[in-house]
Amino acid sequence: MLRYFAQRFIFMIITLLFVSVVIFIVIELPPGDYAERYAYRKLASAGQDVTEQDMINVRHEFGLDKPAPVRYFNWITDIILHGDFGESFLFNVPVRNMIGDRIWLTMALASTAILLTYALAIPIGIFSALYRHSFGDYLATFIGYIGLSLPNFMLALVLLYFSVTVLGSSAGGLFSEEFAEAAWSWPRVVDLLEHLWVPAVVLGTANTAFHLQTMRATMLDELNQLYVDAARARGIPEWKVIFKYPVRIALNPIVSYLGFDLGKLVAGAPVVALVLSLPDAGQLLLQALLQQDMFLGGAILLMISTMIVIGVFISDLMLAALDPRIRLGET
Amino acid sequence: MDIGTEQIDWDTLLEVQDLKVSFKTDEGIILAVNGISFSVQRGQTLGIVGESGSGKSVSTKAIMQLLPRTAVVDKNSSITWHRENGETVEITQLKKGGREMRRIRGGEIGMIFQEPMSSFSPVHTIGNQIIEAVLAHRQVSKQEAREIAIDMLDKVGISNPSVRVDQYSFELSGGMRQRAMIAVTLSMNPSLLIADEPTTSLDVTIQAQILELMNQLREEFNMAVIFITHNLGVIAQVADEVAVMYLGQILERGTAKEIINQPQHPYTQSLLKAIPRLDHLGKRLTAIGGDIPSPLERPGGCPFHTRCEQAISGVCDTQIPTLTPISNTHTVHCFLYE
Amino acid sequence: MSDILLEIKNLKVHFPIRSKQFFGGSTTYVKAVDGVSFYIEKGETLGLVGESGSGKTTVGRSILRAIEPTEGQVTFNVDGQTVDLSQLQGKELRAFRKHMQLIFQDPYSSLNPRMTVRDIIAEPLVAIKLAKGKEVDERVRETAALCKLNLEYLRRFPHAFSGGQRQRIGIARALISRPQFIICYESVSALDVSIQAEVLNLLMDLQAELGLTYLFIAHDLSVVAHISKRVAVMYLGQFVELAPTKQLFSAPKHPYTEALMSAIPEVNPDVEMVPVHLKGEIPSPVNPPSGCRFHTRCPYVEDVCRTEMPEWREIAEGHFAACHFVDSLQLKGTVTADSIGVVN
Amino acid sequence: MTATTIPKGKRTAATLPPDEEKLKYFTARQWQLVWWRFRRNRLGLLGAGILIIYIFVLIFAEFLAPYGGTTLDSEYVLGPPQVARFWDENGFSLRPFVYSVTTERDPVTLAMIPTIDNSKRRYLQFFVRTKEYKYWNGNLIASDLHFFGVDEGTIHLFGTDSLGRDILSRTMYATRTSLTLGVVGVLIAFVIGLVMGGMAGYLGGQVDFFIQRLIELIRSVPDIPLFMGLAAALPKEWPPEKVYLMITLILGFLGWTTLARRIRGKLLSLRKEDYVIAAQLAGGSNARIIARHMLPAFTSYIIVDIVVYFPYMILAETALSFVGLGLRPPVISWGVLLQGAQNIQAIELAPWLFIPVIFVVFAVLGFTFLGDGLRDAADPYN
Repeated sequence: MLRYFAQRFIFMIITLLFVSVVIFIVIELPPGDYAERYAYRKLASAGQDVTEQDMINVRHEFGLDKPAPVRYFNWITDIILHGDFGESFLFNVPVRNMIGDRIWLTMALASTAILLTYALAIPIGIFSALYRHSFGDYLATFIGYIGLSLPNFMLALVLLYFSVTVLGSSAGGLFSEEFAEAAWSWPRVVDLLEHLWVPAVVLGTANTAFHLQTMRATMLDELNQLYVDAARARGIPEWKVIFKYPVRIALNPIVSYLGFDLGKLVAGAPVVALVLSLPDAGQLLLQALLQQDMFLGGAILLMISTMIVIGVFISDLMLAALDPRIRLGET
Repeated sequence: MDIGTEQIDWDTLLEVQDLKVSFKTDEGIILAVNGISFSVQRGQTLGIVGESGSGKSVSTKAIMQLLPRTAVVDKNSSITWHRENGETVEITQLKKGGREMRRIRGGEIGMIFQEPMSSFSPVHTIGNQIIEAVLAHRQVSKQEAREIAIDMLDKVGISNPSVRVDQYSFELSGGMRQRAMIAVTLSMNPSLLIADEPTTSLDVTIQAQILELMNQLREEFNMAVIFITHNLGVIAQVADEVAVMYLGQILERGTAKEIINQPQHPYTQSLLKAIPRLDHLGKRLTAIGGDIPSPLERPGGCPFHTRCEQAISGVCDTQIPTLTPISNTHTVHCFLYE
Repeated sequence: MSDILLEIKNLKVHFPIRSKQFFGGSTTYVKAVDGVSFYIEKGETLGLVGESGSGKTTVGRSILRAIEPTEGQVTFNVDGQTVDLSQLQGKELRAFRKHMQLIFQDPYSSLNPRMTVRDIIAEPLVAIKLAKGKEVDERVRETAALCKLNLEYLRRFPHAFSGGQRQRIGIARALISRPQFIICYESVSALDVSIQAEVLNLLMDLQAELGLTYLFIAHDLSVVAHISKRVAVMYLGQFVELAPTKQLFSAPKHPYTEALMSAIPEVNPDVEMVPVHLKGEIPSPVNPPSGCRFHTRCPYVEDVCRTEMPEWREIAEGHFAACHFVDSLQLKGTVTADSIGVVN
Repeated sequence: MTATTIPKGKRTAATLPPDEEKLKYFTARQWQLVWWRFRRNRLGLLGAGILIIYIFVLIFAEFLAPYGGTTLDSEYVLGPPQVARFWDENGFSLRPFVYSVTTERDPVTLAMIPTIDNSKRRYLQFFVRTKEYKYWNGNLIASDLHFFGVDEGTIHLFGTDSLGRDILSRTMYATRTSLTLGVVGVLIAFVIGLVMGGMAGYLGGQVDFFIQRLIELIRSVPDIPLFMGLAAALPKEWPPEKVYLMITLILGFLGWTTLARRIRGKLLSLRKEDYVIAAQLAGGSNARIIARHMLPAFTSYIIVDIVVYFPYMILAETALSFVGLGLRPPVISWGVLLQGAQNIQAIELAPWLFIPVIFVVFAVLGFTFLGDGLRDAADPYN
């Protein structure tokens, strides 16, 4: 077990390194470098001409005249040691200040979506498998198909339309007006929860459909296993047979998917943020990317990726806790 | 059935009358078991021998009501279970997962399967599954149930039972797993044990140990056993009485000695001539011609007539032979004896 | 002594097991076959028995070089020449395959479902270009007839057939290149009892007709005894005993052979099975026991068994065994000498 | 083992009663068997049907679309869909017609307001010769034949957008862009997957170990956010074709690990198949074994994987373009079309701007149904 833990931990560190390198490359990819923009913004806005010498000065100041590996090293050590992600060229403030709560809002959104996914997919999947070929099963399968094929921004727009026309209030945003700029307080949390469900539904639908299908398929496999009949032959009540054995085992793949779930949800966040005008990291990321504010975009990508990688690590550990075959190194 | 009138000193535990089971499939209806009757006496072992598609497993699953949903048990079939206290239960009338059926499953009739590996849940310890079984049928505390579990593991010859009880099935070897499965079943103290090819997936030396263990436990617990196998050697070693099945029907029944030493039905006879036997080495085997018919193309009349060298045309292919007694304990379904 | 077709000397097959770690980790070896030597005479059937994990499968496959042996020599005497199989590579090896074939265990998975019976049977001919055009068809028909296959079946696909018929197709494929040596690996154990006899008879008829040599590997001792002239017993990667069938079954010289045979349930309700009790479990082939590999379970174990590996030696003509106490132990066979007829 | 039901692999033709039927089954090739099984799957057939329509649109977009993708109709700006009808209060007509539209400038806002004139019918005509187009952007065929049009004025069955462009025509051109992008993307993913998975599965050993670790690493990197980053890093001043190419590449890279894993797994299991070993023991060369025994066995699985992979491609392109990180106008794709409908006002004012989304949904459904149907039929021997 300890060995497994160590193995997964080392793998997580390697992955994080890999991710940070890729993000660094993404940051440096757009033509022109930070210095140019910085110089133009600072000097040109002050009405001065930008000279070659200015550029060189700025480059030197930011260490941009050093080779790429050194630049990467400086970038990453600044982040790790000082939490310094650089400066947003779009907003002219340190990236750190820009992100603030937003990343936590995104995480809250993703967690709600995941909880929603589990709450729907697991019981419906079990039901579908137990009552295979029933009307309910077909209905679940149908909804699953639709859920997988509807682009989530479309779903967001439909829900928005619905809430405006039927409920008479906009489902957009994450807070009511009075809480939008307020400090954190209990009523603000409640307000957030009230707003969270719409984006959570939008984000979670495709994933719910996916897990529903997985759950149904694994349940069908597991129900045919001999140990289910063996438990029945011991005179165990049917509900207990189902929930103690096949359901329990069918949960394993769902748990092992936790990290990937996070990834999928976070990936969908910018799109949904755009439609529902959510003040979260997804929206900021999109803005940054659209304006090629790469330091800001890169910082958000790095944070999000780190959380996903940690999510993968946690789901690996949870899976080991759930499945003795992995814990004891059988497979 | 007049069989068993001479054996009145044994009380009958289970009586199966005219059991018919069919399956609905995409290709049509498969008649897996076609009207079989047998009974099991306390303390006796009934061996059911048959090749693939003979319906031997299906019939025992019907007793436990473990058939899949696609299976249909004929209305006229009857499976009667006699409790120790003299009560009689008609199993076919019971609700599948109902309280009465659950009392019988495990508590009165235990079952072990061919694949000991897949008979255990891979994510629960062996002990967990034994304790669950004990608690379902006996009024004991959890702690007591655990002690029973350890005791049972010890009884079936698993060394270091207090450690093994907390292990998972994949941590045990094949033979040990089958021992553990026997321990689970016996911990509920059933009066009938159904063993469905329990040694087929095991090596010979392990098979011998398991057979020995089962014999010994049967005596100790005074259990009846239904032992399903395709291996005539195993049948000869474990069974008191033998039923030979082919394509869903019992063709011949008798004591193990009768069936092996004086087989009457042409199928039993050819089966015995077709297997290599250490005491008959060097003799050329006599093969049974043809193939086992597909379950979807079950022949009419006697099911064996398509491969039987002594088949009487116009009789065997049209009529189903009735039961003909050969001795008090020996019966056969064959026109040669009618 | 008749001609020797095949000689195996000190065959070893060790499989590396790499741990699934991200970083290397140490490599350990499964010693599946660990120093096995024997020969097979032309036209005979040598039976090879052993329980799961004994290495019998690996012996068969490494002789055919389906698995590369780690060490050892396999020599073939064919057409008056002696060929060291381990020296053959690439094209030479492929061309040599016409002399040796395998009949598989599972009649379902061993036939390519996407090929017609004709193409399946013809495969060895076509693969090493032994025949072309019409000649292929001719030889397929000839071989199919030899295996009592209906010629109309040739254009069908395997999904049209039952287990017994499929096994005949597999046999025809093995025979088409007219090999001298065939390994039958559990070739009848997947078949129903009533079908098994037919295939066993066919194998024996073909042997008589074509002068084939078989290595018959199986776990069912009765079947092996029935078809083999001599039988070898394997335990944990090594041979423990090899003797003419009659001798082995009536007067075994190795305690493991005795235990193995005592465990066969005989088809005779009058003879009660009295199996020899073996202690514990079969040890792991990764770390086999020191000395005699059977010592951890042997009922007759002495101190010397734990430290010294017994020598594999011929104790009577054609009777080999590896036990320190070959001469002193009085072991019981399952049958009396005179109840065994002559098979081959 | 006693079988309670017949395992499918052992299924004989007993189910086809007459002998000829049996013989037909006995001598049926793999694709024949696959087809027999597939055609019993209604959803699968439906999926195939939907996709055939799409392919038709993809190939004949110029002919089917009444107007060009960028043709402006200043007479009918942000106009609602016109309904083709056969009758109204003025009676029945065998030939479908729409009403004609007149446009007037609002004196206050100066916007052009279309009004529908119920009294004037504009009859639909088929195979009309109107505007000339050069086929498939090239100079292969030039023609002015269109599938339909009206005798006078214009027809916009799906309405028009804020510039007065015909949404039906644009949807048809978008179908071409989005589907070809999907095809190329899937092909890229497939080729990389095949090479990497093939090497890992066939060579095994160190190569396999290395590729597997690489895949594991890449898979644990959250892909879509990173690809968004990559897409964002594309220079704004690039021409549309170059952006198209890069987006395709990026999307292609998105999926190769999944395909590589599947191919590796299939190859590994095939390598252990008895019949492949039999072919080796028969003396077959590596090339022969791969071509004759392994490829035919896994083609059907790979086809399924590819079909199933399309929806991810399509949805990814749509989402990327929708937020403005993917394809950009003047390229017409489903995602680009939907850009015009990013907010609630659009839904309220001009819901017909969302018609293209129906095409996205049906394309995804089509691929999913076909994929599921093929998956069930792909292995007729199990």
